Amino acid sequence: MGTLTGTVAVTESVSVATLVDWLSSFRDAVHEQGTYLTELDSAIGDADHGANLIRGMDAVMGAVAGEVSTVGSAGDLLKKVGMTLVTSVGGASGPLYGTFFLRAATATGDATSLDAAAVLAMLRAGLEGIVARGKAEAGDKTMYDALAPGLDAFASALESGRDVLGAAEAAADAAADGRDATEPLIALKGRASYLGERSVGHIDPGAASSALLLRALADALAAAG
Amino acid sequence: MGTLTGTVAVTESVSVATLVDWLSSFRDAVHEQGTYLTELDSAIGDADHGANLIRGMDAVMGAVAGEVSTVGSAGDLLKKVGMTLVTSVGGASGPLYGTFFLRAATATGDATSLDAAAVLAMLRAGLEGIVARGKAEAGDKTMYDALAPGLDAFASALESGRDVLGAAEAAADAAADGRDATEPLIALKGRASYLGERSVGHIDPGAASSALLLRALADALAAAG
Amino acid sequence: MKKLINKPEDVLADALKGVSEAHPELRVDHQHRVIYRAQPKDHGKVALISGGGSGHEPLHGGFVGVGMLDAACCGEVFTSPTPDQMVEATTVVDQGAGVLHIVKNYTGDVMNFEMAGEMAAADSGVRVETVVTDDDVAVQDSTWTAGRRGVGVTVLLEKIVGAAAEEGRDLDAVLDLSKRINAQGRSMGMALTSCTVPAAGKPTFDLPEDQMEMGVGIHGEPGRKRVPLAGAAEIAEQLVDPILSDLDFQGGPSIVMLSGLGGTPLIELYLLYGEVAVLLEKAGVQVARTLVGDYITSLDMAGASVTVLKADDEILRLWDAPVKTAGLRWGL
Amino acid sequence: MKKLINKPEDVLADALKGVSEAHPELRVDHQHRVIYRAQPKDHGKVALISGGGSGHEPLHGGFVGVGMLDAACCGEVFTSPTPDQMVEATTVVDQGAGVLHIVKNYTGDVMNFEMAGEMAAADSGVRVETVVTDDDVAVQDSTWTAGRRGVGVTVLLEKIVGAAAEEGRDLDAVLDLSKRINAQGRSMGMALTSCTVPAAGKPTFDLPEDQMEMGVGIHGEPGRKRVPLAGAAEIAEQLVDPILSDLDFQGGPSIVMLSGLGGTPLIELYLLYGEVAVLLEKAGVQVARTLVGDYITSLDMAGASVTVLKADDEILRLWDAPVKTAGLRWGL
Ligand SMILES: Nc1ncnc2c1ncn2[C@@H]1O[C@H](COP(=O)(O)OP(=O)(O)O)[C@@H](O)[C@H]1O
Ligand SMILES: Nc1ncnc2c1ncn2[C@@H]1O[C@H](COP(=O)(O)OP(=O)(O)O)[C@@H](O)[C@H]1O
Ligand SMILES: [Mg+2]
Ligand SMILES: [Mg+2]
Ligand SMILES: [Mg+2]
Ligand SMILES: [Mg+2]
Repeated sequence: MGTLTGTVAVTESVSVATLVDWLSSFRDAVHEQGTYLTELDSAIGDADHGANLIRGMDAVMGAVAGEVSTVGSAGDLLKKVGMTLVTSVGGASGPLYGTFFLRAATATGDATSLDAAAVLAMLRAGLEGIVARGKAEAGDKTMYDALAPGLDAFASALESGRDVLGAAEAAADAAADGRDATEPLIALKGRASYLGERSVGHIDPGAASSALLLRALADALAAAG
Repeated sequence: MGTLTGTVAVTESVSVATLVDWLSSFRDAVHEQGTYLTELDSAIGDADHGANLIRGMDAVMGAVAGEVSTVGSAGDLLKKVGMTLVTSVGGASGPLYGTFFLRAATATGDATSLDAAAVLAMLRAGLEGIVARGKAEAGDKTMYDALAPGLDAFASALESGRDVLGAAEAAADAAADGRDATEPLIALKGRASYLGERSVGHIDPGAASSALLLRALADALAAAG
Repeated sequence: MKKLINKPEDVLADALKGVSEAHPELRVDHQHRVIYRAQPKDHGKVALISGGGSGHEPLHGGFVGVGMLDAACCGEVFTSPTPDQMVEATTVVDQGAGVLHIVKNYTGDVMNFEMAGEMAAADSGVRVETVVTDDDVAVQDSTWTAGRRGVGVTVLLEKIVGAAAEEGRDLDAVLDLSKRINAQGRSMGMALTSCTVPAAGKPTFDLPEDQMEMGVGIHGEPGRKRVPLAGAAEIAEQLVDPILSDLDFQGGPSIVMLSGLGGTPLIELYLLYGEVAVLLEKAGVQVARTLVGDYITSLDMAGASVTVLKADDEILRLWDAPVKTAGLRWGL
Repeated sequence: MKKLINKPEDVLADALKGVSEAHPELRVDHQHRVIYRAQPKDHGKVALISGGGSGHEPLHGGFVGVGMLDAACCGEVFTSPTPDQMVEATTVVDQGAGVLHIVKNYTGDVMNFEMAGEMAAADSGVRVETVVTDDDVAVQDSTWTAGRRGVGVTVLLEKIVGAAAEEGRDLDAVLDLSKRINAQGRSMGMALTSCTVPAAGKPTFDLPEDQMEMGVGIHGEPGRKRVPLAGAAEIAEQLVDPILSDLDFQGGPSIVMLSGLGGTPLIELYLLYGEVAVLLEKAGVQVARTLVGDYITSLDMAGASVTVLKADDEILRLWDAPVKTAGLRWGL
């Protein structure tokens, strides 16, 4: 799924229902890639990243199921997602992804549809939350190293005139590159940091799941057409 | 090493030094076959028969080393062997082989050389000790099933006019047959009995070591010429 | 073989060094390989000694102390100790009231303790009585065989009878009680993996990923049968059913022990105990006391055993009496 | 994967059922997955809660009881519990004197407890202080990284600080003491095998027969380096040397713990402890108290860790104070 530069379909705005599709698509992705995520975590962590996200996203979809109609705003939805992740995942990824969505919720507030700039603002607030919680910097070999280039690509794509779908696809691609670029790094944060030099040569599991998160956004936007 | 019927060398009497050679030859045999004995014991027991006999026979040879001159009688020697086995082996084989030699000692008393009949009496007393201690009967799948046919063959050989070496060789052969014949049996005594039907299809480790004991006697007698 | 050992032949001697370093309240006779209380019990009280092959820790050395054993004789791994060890221990612990030998029913253990009893009586005149435990329902009992193995009930017996001895009961009373405890207890064990005997250097048996051994003892021997690997609920049934069909535990309190075999972590033992408790409750067994943990083990074998002991108020009182050992400790 | 479990996703819930069945002296809140003392401590005393991923048993649930913790929050296997669990536990155990959170230094644990602290303060006004243990010398400390892991010293801290809280010291004093204990303790661990996380279904890493991992934590992660398999004497050196070169233990008593990682039997732990004791003695460390056994584990991993805590008369007194938990028990 490369970028679709030059596509004619222009996504104008993102509804709450599309955000739900995003979450649902991310849930499917962590189910599909769960074993892979856990394998990555086996190499440099504690072999639970897949199980953690499956448990979390199942809880999230359970919590938002049938509530799309009653969830008025994007902020309400994302807050529920954040709280559910915080209270169901645990480990490092629970508070980090949880804070991502809690901050994203604050950014979107009571909007019920988001334009491209609002989507970028939402993602940025989320990433800031992760940084506030986990203090990761670029090159620490964490989810930050997929998300940060992803969001930069999102912003550049918008600046160069692409629509929100195009931006999300650029973001997903850049996050995938960022994920791959974690392979040669020495981990400085999280559990993998205990391995020191031995963390070199392995992709960071959180970077891999974050790349899935941005790919899921692009998929949901594409489906929303 | 088949039977040597018709050989000209006739062994007349067995000295205490030859008994020491017997023990030494048995020690060598359990070292050589220790892994095999333990493997047999792994299948239907607790994987220690080889280690038990190596520990015991090393202790025995340590105890009798250099004492051949000072050990006056066969009884003194065999008593020392029995006590050493009893106090160094443990498990089932310790008291059984220990009692074998203690009773053998009583049978030989203060003799310093044994004729063929005395050797048979010594072995029989030993076997009776094993039975008194362990209550095994024929077909229980124990060392009895190698020793008993071995001693019967020893007696028959003497009756049919063979010398002590010939008798010992017949005994060793019969014990080896007895050992092999334990394979199809269901164990009724010792640790293997806990396996019930599952003990079928395996040679009893104690029968295997007993066959070595009688073979070692034949070897020592052959060397003594 | 991957073990925290030096040379296989030194395992016992080396482990005893660690025991004496870790437990100033114990005295280890390294020559005879006997573990004693550093502070012997009072004169006039019956003393208890037990012993057996090593590799079942904390049994028996971990149960030496006030309210339980006076001495434990340590054999080589899975090999009964030798009579001279028991004779020495018997002589040392006797406080003039006689000594109870607690023996697990294995041919080797029984014969070595038997010889020790004969020798102790002849040498020192100490009065020795012996109880042989044989609580393993996996093995069919018969006068033609070696009989049932002694397993988990040995732990409970050492605790309860130890309390009775500490109270000052005489040797006859202590012997009677110990026979009663043995008669009222039943055990059943299972293994997920083999163990590895150090001197053998490799697993005693191979067990495929999808199979388990039901009815194992504590010497790494294969069990009565090899069956398909099952979940904890199903395993609990396979352990509890043969126990309950062998003895009626209705109409009084019971003491239940779920012991790991050495290689199974505590979280799994608690999980299995949850399933065992459900089954016992369903069957109307009234569980008054519970032990979950590694109490009678088989080196690094993964698996567990269940022991149920039919108790009464008297037995519960002795169970609750103070005990201060490395492996069991309360009330002191 | 061979384990005594039902479904991998139910391991924690099922194990907690077993804990509540086995321990009437504990109260398990199955919804929040918190283990409490059935009988709360007196009003006016500081309460202690700890928690972390499961798979380290007896840590932490096995240390709930008089003289140690008031509650343990149980996360999924190797996954820190969630803040709502800690908030609930904090509210329940507070006796008006505030609550100490004992947290092992892992990014996940620290963040979840941090969120819990924020929430508890906002919601209920309970005063919460936090000590983060980070005693693992295998990991180089640095302001740029997650820092050292919290391992064995956590057990000793929960015991000693639990005694101080039981004595009625206030939250500031309890917090001070806990920081001092952490600062004075060092640990180092090694593994002979990987463990298997139930949800992963296979060993976290492969380790050849002739290799071992030095400097592992308690989450089945590979260690700092893979080195050739060695004998116990050599392993003891590789564990003790980095501890002694990181902190000076001269000139006072020390408390030493040798903990198994879950799959190593007690006989090997004692054997290794014998070697450790020799090295400590040679180095002039005065070992005043010793613990050998499974106290902080990593599921079914084979291996062990050594913890040395620099003590003093006061700390020894608190160490010896009564404790009554499933995992540690004396003086009561
Ligand atoms: N301080 C941090 N900042 C950002 N991300 C982090 C940090 N620490 C860990 N992570 C991410 O969390 C991932 C691990 O998540 P997970 O396995 O679910 O939790 P745990 O490490 O507690 O087992 C890592 O791969 C990394 O991307
Ligand atoms: N009651 C008995 N009578 C005779 N021999 C026996 C008896 N019980 C066991 N044995 C023998 O002992 C052997 C096992 O010895 P060993 O492995 O050294 O002792 P253990 O069974 O205590 O581990 C068995 O193979 C069997 O031949
Ligand atoms: Mg992880
Ligand atoms: Mg054997
Ligand atoms: Mg044996
Ligand atoms: Mg984790």
